Amino acid sequence: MPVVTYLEAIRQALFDEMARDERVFVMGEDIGAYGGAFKVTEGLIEAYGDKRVIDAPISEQAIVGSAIGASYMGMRPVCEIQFIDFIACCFDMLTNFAATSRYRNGVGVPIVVRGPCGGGVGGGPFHSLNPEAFFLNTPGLKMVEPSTAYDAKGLLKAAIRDDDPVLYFEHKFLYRRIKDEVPDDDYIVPIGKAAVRREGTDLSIITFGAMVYTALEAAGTLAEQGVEAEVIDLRSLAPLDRDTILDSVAKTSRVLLLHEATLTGGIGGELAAIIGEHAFGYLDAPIMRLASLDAPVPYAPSLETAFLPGVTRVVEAAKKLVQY
Amino acid sequence: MPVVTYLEAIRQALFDEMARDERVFVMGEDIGAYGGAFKVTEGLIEAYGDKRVIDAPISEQAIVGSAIGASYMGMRPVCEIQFIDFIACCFDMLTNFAATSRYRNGVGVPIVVRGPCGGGVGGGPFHSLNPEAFFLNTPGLKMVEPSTAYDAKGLLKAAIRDDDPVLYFEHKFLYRRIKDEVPDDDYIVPIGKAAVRREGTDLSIITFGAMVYTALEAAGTLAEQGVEAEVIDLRSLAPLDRDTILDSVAKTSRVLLLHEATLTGGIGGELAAIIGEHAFGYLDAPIMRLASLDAPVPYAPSLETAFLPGVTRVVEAAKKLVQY
Amino acid sequence: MAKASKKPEKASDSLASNQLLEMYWFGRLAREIEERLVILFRQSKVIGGLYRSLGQEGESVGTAYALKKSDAVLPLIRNMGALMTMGIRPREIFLQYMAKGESNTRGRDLNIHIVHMPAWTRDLALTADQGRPGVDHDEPVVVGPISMLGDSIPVAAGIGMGARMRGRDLVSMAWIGDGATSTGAFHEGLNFAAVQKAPLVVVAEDNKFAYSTPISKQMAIKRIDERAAAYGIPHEMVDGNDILAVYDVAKRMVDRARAGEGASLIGVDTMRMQGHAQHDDARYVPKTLVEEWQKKDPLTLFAKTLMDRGAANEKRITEVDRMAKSYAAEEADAAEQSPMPDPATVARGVYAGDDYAEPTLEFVKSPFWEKQ
Amino acid sequence: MAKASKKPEKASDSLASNQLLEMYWFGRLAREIEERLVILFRQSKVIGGLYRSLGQEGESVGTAYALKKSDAVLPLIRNMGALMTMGIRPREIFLQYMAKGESNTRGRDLNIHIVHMPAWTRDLALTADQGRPGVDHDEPVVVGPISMLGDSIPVAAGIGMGARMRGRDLVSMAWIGDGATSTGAFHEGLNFAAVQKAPLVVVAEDNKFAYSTPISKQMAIKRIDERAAAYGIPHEMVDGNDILAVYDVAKRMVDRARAGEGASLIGVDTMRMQGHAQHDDARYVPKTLVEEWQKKDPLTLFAKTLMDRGAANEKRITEVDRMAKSYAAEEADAAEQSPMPDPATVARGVYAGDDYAEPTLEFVKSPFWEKQ
Ligand SMILES: Cc1ncc(C[n+]2csc(CCOP(=O)(O)OP(=O)(O)O)c2C)c(N)n1
Ligand SMILES: Cc1ncc(C[n+]2csc(CCOP(=O)(O)OP(=O)(O)O)c2C)c(N)n1
Ligand SMILES: [Mg+2]
Ligand SMILES: [Mg+2]
Repeated sequence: MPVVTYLEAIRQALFDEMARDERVFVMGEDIGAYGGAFKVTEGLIEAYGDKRVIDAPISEQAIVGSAIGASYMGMRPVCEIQFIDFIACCFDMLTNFAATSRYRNGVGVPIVVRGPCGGGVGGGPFHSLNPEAFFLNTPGLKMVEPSTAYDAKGLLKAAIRDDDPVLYFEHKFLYRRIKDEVPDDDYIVPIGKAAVRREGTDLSIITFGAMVYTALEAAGTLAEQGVEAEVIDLRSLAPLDRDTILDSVAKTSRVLLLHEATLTGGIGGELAAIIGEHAFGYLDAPIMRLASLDAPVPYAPSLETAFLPGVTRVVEAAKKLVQY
Repeated sequence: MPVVTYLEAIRQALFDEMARDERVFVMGEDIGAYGGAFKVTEGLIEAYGDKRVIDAPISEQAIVGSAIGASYMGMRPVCEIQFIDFIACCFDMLTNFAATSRYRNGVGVPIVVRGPCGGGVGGGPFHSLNPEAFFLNTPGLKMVEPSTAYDAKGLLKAAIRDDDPVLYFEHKFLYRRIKDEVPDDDYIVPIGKAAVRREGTDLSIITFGAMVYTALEAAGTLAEQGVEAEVIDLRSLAPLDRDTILDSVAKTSRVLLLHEATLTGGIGGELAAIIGEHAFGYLDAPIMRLASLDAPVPYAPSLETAFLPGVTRVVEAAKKLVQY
Repeated sequence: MAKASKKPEKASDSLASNQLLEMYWFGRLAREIEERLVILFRQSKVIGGLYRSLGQEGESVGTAYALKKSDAVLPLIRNMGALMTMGIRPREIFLQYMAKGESNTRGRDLNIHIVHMPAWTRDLALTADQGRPGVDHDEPVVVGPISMLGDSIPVAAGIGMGARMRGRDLVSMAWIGDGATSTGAFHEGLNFAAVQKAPLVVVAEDNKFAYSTPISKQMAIKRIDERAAAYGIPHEMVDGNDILAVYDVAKRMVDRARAGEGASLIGVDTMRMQGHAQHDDARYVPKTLVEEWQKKDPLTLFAKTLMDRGAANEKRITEVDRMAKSYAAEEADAAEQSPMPDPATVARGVYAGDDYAEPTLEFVKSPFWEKQ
Repeated sequence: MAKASKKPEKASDSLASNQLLEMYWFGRLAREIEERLVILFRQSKVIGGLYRSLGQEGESVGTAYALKKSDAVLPLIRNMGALMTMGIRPREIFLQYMAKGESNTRGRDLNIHIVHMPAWTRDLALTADQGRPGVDHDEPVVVGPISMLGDSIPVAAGIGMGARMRGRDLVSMAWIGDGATSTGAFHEGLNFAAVQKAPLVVVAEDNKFAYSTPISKQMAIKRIDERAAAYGIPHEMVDGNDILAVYDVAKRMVDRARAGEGASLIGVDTMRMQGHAQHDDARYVPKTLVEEWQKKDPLTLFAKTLMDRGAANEKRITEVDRMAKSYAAEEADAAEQSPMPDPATVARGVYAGDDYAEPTLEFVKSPFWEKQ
């Protein structure tokens, strides 16, 4: 199987889905001739023309709003938000218009809104966001975030074919750093299914996105010290895969929740609540959360490193947990 | 002490603070001659003139953005969002500009953004929102929601005097239904302090806003059946009052988290995580959450009643909890 | 340049008598429905507030009448006339206002958030490989709005763009209040539509107030159509209470949109003749302003035009008025019989695969309708 | 009407030689700073991307020079010239670009997000009962922007409104790219400013591209200043590479703002002479366009004006150029010595009461400055 980058896998999904379904089109800032700020859409306009690859003005509300309208006409728009941070500018359109349409009207909004999220690249407070918790309290939206190239392609294809609005967060740190085997043949990774990235018996590290690699590295270190950590990659943030989560907790009885967004109000809360309510009997220790510090994402590398939850902190937390 | 409504208490706070500090001014849609959609600002323009009571166009981004600018010039703006649902339209301005300014620059943004939240009045999907979870993952913001007239006045005064941006959610169901003793003299209710509304030993119901009354009613019913519920009114949602919360859990060992926003991704998750991590040793039962169903707020009264977490469901959940 | 020797031709000149009567019917029906709603409101049968279009029925009908029945509309809270013109059945309005389970939003959305998506939009959505659907469906798309003002403009632009991508002959028309033109969504949506030459006509209604806010506190321009000057699209101002004048401008704008010439904006000069909603006594509105506009009631003026043009005599008009009143009453009565939504359904249909109920589809033709 | 017998007086006619030289200095300094930044960028000492204003220095200087030193500015990514004009010390720029702990954002905000709040704003914020502060502070307000384009316009409006409420003589000036005028925030902010007659001047820069997007895909108007037609405020288009022409328009707009006549917009016609940032080779820009604008370099043109007006000879200009270059180099070197932020501070100062460090305040005057 060909080995491709995470970024290339996303690009392939767009190419494939546009070939497969003439209703799919893409819209966003600088995605045409320029190929997008990160070159995710490179070559698309040459292949599919400017009627299906639309360079938009700097108007996130218009991009998402017109995507909703086009979806009402049977199209399947894929919107690029140049940096996912700017999704704040169309928060209203997503949470109020897109998310509620099916419930109110029976009229679905099959759009995908995708964009680069996450830190670790010196992007500072407005180019590093992990916005999942902003949207978690809005029924009607789905959210996914792949950590591998395989999932990046398969989840994007699933998102495009989904009949509901899907937010697709791609972690920019992984774009060119992560490579793995990605089939040329058509496949999807279903929304709503987590993956066990490493099996273990002593604790479960539940995470997603770039933090999967932090967790795996920490798990390696822990193994050397005799602690076997299971690493769960959520992949789908809404809906969450309760079965995989609870199965893992039943097995390990200890939970470390790890995410890159800041701690307070992050998705870790939701996970803690689900586990605390539905796996209470299995827990041998408090559920621990580890996340970025409660501050905007700082710019200076010295600060950002201190801000993000790194391997050392994961290892420490895990050890505390198994010693409880 | 005079007995006044929740709404009147808010109005008094605005009057008082404008008298006290010439830097305080209010801005919003229809707040001048009309006195606001709910008449919260009635009489203000007559007392303070249209330079300090500014009727704005339908432009939530402009209202909050210009408040930020004015605060940089030493003013203390209080913005009214006609229905808090429309805060989605200035989500970016709040989370990106207002919340981060102090951290980035050392320049604080002492603004208050207030508006009517909550359901139970047939407002439908866009006039019933409880948006606290949207903002909980943004460091730099504070959030409060009073349940009594006393707190409504005291918290608003505290919010106006606070040097950071405060979101002040007033529950529209309580506006004219709730009345209590409110001093004429100056006082504040400090941000960050919860209140114990009823003492109990068998379980803690942790809640806020209009749900405080649901909880109290349920506690009454439970008491008749021999179950003593403690009812905590959070009042401040960011920051949360960990001490009061954890003290109560230490006492009762059983927790029911109750909020009016929908379940998944709601503030209950954050509470569950804090309690699960820091009071694990005290827990005798799973932490339970009760909230509105995961759907947009429906319009028809028959639906809304089924949607909201009512007294019956609270009583049932509490009984399950004490029987665990 | 020599002076033009004859008046420019107006589209309204070639409207047949039955068409003129039909337009009158739509306007009158809109008013009668709202009158009926006031009664229901007083009986506490309407859920929530009641927002009326009294005095603005003319612009709604005149603009919508320039559309084909297969076009798309995005009405707001004062476009009952447009809804009638597009063929929404009055019963649906009443069902919706009373939050009934058989309404198209099944009692879930606000009373004025009327939606009506014809079956063909569902076909489009469901079948990937069906090729381009035909254009012979005689059913409009009525997009259910949300409360956040301005948001319908980007959506309307997308409707136009999407329909064009699907090869459909469709023009999208969106109404918007003076106040709502101050929103960012309006700006972003209309700018994008202009650049994309989307088949979109925006009708910006200067009805002098946004809730209690006079237009002078909303914008510093005097003519609302100048909002469009920032987008490089044609814009015109028209007397909103002169139905045929409205129709003429709308026809031009709709035709150019259909011909691929892109978006435009019509500014209508009209007046909200009651408070923002029934709870609002509109104390802030100068009496003289109301009196002035009372003389310009669009339906009264149009009745006169009908008679002038020999399309109807007074008797016929009285007859039509009575028809409208009793039709509204019948439809209201029928709607009242409908059950409230079943609480057991409350959490259903948030995501696909759990769509427990398809909306009822039922467009109606006016009694004056002939294949035109 | 009789023909005007003499040319209208221009504000730039009465600029003294030292003022002209000062303007040149600001422009040249801006360019030299950026040249130095390119070197630092290549050495990987700049954190993040590097966005330049090459070719746009003229409009930044010409507009900002129309302000008083005590006014407020909200620059964006291509307004290094405005920052120099307002008295920001080059060292602060370099500190910020290298994310140093002594920068005004203490390494926390993006490199181009320069902020500088004079002590008097802090006084305003802290003292409730101090009465109205005086207006004799000779320090500008430089608002730290955020990345979300457009957001600075409502904030700029609020700065103007807030200052007016505090009884301060202050005009607020905000720059914005062609692309950023498509945002909802721009629309809402400028409309509100227009209604409120806020002392605000917006400078809309048509530099032909927004990242890779040509202006034709951004808006359907040909003249960017027409964006303001929707708000009922004065707007003018000016050749952005003619510093004095820019100054003349800006002076008019600033004066009227100061006189209480409200907001306005200046459209500047200019060209971004490199890619969006250093990583962008700007392949999408037609060669001929670049060549055409190369002939119109604002600093080259202005040097000629200086000589024509006898404000400087060639030797003096070369000298100034050299001064600027070495000043930039010195300041960069000094900044390089500064330590990186202490990781222990990372979570501090999110809320009041934990403000561990006050920003360093240090405005500078140009070497050509005399009390004017
Ligand atoms: C974004 C947003 N802000 C505020 C409101 C509250 N609101 C509802 S209707 C209205 C006035 C609308 O005025 P206008 O657009 O002129 O329409 P009209 O009622 O005059 O037809 C307001 C402020 C809203 N619906 N959406
Ligand atoms: C709301 C928002 N969307 C997208 C971006 C990403 N972005 C940064 S700069 C830029 C182009 C800006 O173009 P323009 O406004 O013309 O300014 P210029 O760079 O030409 O000076 C874009 C799209 C952003 N910063 N903010
Ligand atoms: Mg209006
Ligand atoms: Mg530009």
